Amino acid sequence: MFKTITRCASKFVAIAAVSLLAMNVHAADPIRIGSFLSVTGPASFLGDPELKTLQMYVEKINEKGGVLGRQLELVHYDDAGNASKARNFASRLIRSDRVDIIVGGSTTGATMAAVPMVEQARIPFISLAGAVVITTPVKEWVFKTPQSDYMAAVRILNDMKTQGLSKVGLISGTGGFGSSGREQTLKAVKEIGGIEVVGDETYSGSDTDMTAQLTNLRNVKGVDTILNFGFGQGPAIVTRNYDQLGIELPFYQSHGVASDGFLELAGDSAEGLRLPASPLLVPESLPESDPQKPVVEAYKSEYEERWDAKVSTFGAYAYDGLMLAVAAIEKAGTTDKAAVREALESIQGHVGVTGTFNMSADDHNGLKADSFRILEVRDGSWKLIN
Amino acid sequence: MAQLSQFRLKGLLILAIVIFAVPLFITNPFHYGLATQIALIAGAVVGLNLLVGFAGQISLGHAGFFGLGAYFSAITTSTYGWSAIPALVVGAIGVAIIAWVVGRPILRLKGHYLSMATLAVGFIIAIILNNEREITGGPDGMPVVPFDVFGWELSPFGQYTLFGMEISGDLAWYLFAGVILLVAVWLAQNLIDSPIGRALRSVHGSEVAASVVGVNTAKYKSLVFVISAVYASVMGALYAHYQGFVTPAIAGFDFSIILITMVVLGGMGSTIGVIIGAVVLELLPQLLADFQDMEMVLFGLILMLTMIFMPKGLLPTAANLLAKRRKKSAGGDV
Amino acid sequence: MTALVEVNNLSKAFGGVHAVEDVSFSVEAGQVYSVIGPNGAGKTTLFNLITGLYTPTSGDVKLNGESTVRLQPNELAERGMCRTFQQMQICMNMTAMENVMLGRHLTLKSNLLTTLFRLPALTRDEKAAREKATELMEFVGCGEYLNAEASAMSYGALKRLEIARALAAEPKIVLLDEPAAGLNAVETAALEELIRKIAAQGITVMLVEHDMKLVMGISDRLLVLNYGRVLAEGTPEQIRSNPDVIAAYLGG
Amino acid sequence: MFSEFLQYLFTGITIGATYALIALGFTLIYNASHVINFAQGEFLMVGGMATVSLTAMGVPMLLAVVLAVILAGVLGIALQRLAIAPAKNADVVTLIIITIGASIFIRGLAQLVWGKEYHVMANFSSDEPIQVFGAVLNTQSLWVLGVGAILVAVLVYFFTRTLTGKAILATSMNKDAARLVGIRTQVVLMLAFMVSALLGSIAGIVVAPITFTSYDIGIILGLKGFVAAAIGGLGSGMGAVVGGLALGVVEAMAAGYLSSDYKDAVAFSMILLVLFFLPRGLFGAKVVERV
Repeated sequence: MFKTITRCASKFVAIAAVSLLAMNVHAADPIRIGSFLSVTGPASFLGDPELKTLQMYVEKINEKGGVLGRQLELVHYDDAGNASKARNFASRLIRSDRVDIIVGGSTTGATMAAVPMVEQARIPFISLAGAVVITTPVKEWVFKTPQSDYMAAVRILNDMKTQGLSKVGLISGTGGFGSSGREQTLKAVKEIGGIEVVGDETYSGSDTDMTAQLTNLRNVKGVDTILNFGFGQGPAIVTRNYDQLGIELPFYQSHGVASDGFLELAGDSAEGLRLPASPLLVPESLPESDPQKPVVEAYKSEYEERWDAKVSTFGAYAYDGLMLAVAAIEKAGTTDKAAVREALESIQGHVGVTGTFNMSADDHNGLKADSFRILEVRDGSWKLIN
Repeated sequence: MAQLSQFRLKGLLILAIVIFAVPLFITNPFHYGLATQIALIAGAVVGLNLLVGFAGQISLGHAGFFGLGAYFSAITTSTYGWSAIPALVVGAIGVAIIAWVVGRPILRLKGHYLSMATLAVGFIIAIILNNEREITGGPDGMPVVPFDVFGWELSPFGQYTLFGMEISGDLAWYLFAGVILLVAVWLAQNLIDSPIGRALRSVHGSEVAASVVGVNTAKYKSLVFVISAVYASVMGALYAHYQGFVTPAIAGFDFSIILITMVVLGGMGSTIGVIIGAVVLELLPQLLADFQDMEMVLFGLILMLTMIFMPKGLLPTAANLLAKRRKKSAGGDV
Repeated sequence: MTALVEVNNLSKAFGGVHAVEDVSFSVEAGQVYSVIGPNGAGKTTLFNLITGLYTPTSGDVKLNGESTVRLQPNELAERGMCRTFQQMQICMNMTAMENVMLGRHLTLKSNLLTTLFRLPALTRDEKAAREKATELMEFVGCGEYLNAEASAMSYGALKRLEIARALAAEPKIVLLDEPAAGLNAVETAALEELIRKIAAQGITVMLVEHDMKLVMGISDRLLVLNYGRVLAEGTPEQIRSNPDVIAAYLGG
Repeated sequence: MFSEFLQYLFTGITIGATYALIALGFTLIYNASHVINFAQGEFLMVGGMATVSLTAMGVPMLLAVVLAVILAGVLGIALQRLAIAPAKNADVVTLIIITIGASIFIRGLAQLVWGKEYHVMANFSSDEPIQVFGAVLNTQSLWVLGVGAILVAVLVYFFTRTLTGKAILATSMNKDAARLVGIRTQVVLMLAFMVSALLGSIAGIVVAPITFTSYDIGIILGLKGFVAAAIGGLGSGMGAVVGGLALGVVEAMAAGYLSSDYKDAVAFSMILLVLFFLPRGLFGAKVVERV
């Protein structure tokens, strides 16, 4: 409590000081962007680059004079991957910090826990989590930047079909990402047709050896490819076990591991695997004509320069979220929540790092499955296949 | 007798005054949300305290019962359209049966075997909630409909009239949770100040003494374990309705540890103490949120230091200090 | 008339060591029966066996003709057997009164419903228990501690409190394990008086005691243990003149 | 068929050996102080993370391992001296909460110092797995098993042949009696924490090439170690070893033959089965109650 009081007091003093200094130049109130992210905990590899991205671009935008002539102010909390905390922080952002828009929610659980609150408070919310349930069915105030896991499943299965593969051994994490991915894969298999799931295994996020599950999948009759849906270190262990067991089948992973960190963990054993990912991992392979190329290259170099760390596709979700928010506020010409929401819903042809967004009243994601590129690991780095 | 019951009412009275005074200081609906959650979790902690503080047993899986109550209510009301109260009662009965089946054989043994058994039960419950995606929504959780009484809904987003006053749903929920907490404390206090409570306290003081005057210690330990599990289940169900969303994290080991920590931090055996424990442990992350990366280090450090320097817990230590000072000043008068 | 307590060929071994070996005796209702012997003779072990805290390695104990070796202490209490301990077992987290009221446990008829909602049946019951406890505390000479915390009481008072607690259960037989240990002469005299009063109410008393003067003065019969075995058994006069006992006590 | 079984077995005993070492750490501290040390997993994490970060700074592998183990040992001593000893009159539950606080604190520090990423440690020897009757065995598994066996042998020697070891055993059986014969029980407690930290950190290092390592790896491995100790009968060294191996093998078999969704549930059900039917654990010491 003491902390809050001192914080309030120091804020008050700061505001007083600023208004004294800027007596004649009436400084407009900043635009408050709220965020709750899984900066620590099991999903920290999502929240960490997301927070870094938000901090960095809020600074950059402010250096260039802000939005609508007003500075941006980022108010952010760490939900540690815990849905209850996420709900509390969403509530705090809306009711206590009175932010104008929320860009956050690293995981589907955190996002969904905040959704009732957001819908009730009628505040625009751009989620950074993947599952299809976030925007299907459409919720008036909820948007999201990553492609859904359903699109990823479709993209993977289609690539398998073009490779002449039809019997999939599926292995997935029991966490939110893997579990939802598994469900969407099973759904996509039904809708696409001509391909089937012949084995279905899972592993928990903290497992240290997946040899048993992989042995089972390998022994399924007729299996001709294996797909792993999961994120965190689990898929890296799966990949290494896959290699140790000497399984020769074509190996697919999900966009959950589309990061250079994964390549470091999995090492040589990742050789040859394919996955759907944002073009962020292969900016140099993009043709000059690709409209995403400059955006992707700029984000990558700016992020890596600022943080001295490899860029990650998850950070890019936050980049797109922030830029969509800014675009919508500029388009609306105000921070009035209904106007910003309207503007968000009508954004067309917004080129982001993840893809080109075309929002509409029945699509609050605005991306198509083909915004995913299929990449393959060759000689320890990503190669663009199509 | 008169003295004792006066004392009993005093604790309850102070709590009631605090609960109903809080709205005078709250201007922000977010704080009502926090206060509501604290009240509900404190209710579960009061139940857990009966087990830890009075039967001297540790549960490392109480969140499992909390989560089971929450999910049973969530599923039956949201998916199958049950009314909230029958859902809550049936869930509590189910949890009671599970606790009895696990507790009865294990509490015959002397030693901390219950901690291991509850750890296992808690994990198994969390694993089931996580895996049965079709029913529970899996790791991403599921939405829960608002609490209802005979068709009348209580939602944190609603508007209600109470004694002719317009009040917000947040405040209404807070008052409801406050009353629930008072009832929880009243029932717990009745149990403590009864022959059953005496038998339980004697187990803590000297189990042999209790047994040679005819106290069936195993039976009473099982009874109080079941009661504490029912507390968790009921509070879990209400928590689910209030939050409007549940994820398996509320059944997880981390939350079990938080619950037991609230008991020990606040002061084992002191009903008001453990409520203070719940308040402190729920508010601490909110206060530490500004420290970002330092949050975990500070939280661990505060927890460690508090327990090292106040091993009896916050309230008993404070009470001791006060008593000492009073004695000193009384001595000074002579 | 059958004996109230009958012990047949009772043995208890810890590891390979026999703490009690092949002990047999019986106690008639209404007697004051003492067990004496040097330290480590197995007296307390014998009490623990009789009261169900230990399970014997072999042999049998009968209470009113019923074998009790498989019963738990609380089940023995239900059958009218209560005890005190050499190392006092007082619940220091409770008041003196509550300790004695604990002894009334078996006579109370409360269930969960009356308890949780504090129905009148419970308060009536508790009132009666409190009256009985007050009476007993005065009976054993703890009247001044009616409102005291157990932790605030003197050693001698606690010893008497433990006896009051045992009596509160309205037992047929009480087993007192070294009640005089650590007491001064005045206190011991008061204790002797108390034991006589208990016996006068028709309650059988079994005693483990070192204080020979006390034991010889109040016991109807004595059992002498040495290294876990029975050395002698009989009336105080018989024991006093038993050459084995004299050898063990004086020559040992 | 057989090769499948063998594959599950290899997986099971490798991870089981790790659980066994952690369980031994629990047992040591439990015997000496009746405290369930929830910071046990953090020793493991410190071992792995310190080795990785030291080698990344260019320290030779062997030296890095030695330094990491020493660091963990110092941490163990510090935990006992600074957190457990000052609260020695506290309730056992309070001590347990202190170890939970300590584990959160250590994890928080590790996160600040080493970051949140997972790290790779290279296999100690060849990356090429060995083929045995159609099953494959990671060479690192041999390291885990070998080091585990050596540590167990050293412990057995320590407790049966050395004065210090016997002193720890004596203290665990009866603190007061040990004090009477001149054993300084506080020193013994410190030793117990140190040895258990050494065990944990070595386990953390040898298993890191298989599991990767990160600031939070200690949570789940520590917990599984506790489960193993519970299955074996908390307080029994033999029980810890057998419990660890049994837990590892059951997990792998359950994942292979039953359901990978519920393999952890199977592992936790083992605790319940043991408690219901063998209440003192597989090898739990018989407790004689003194009145």
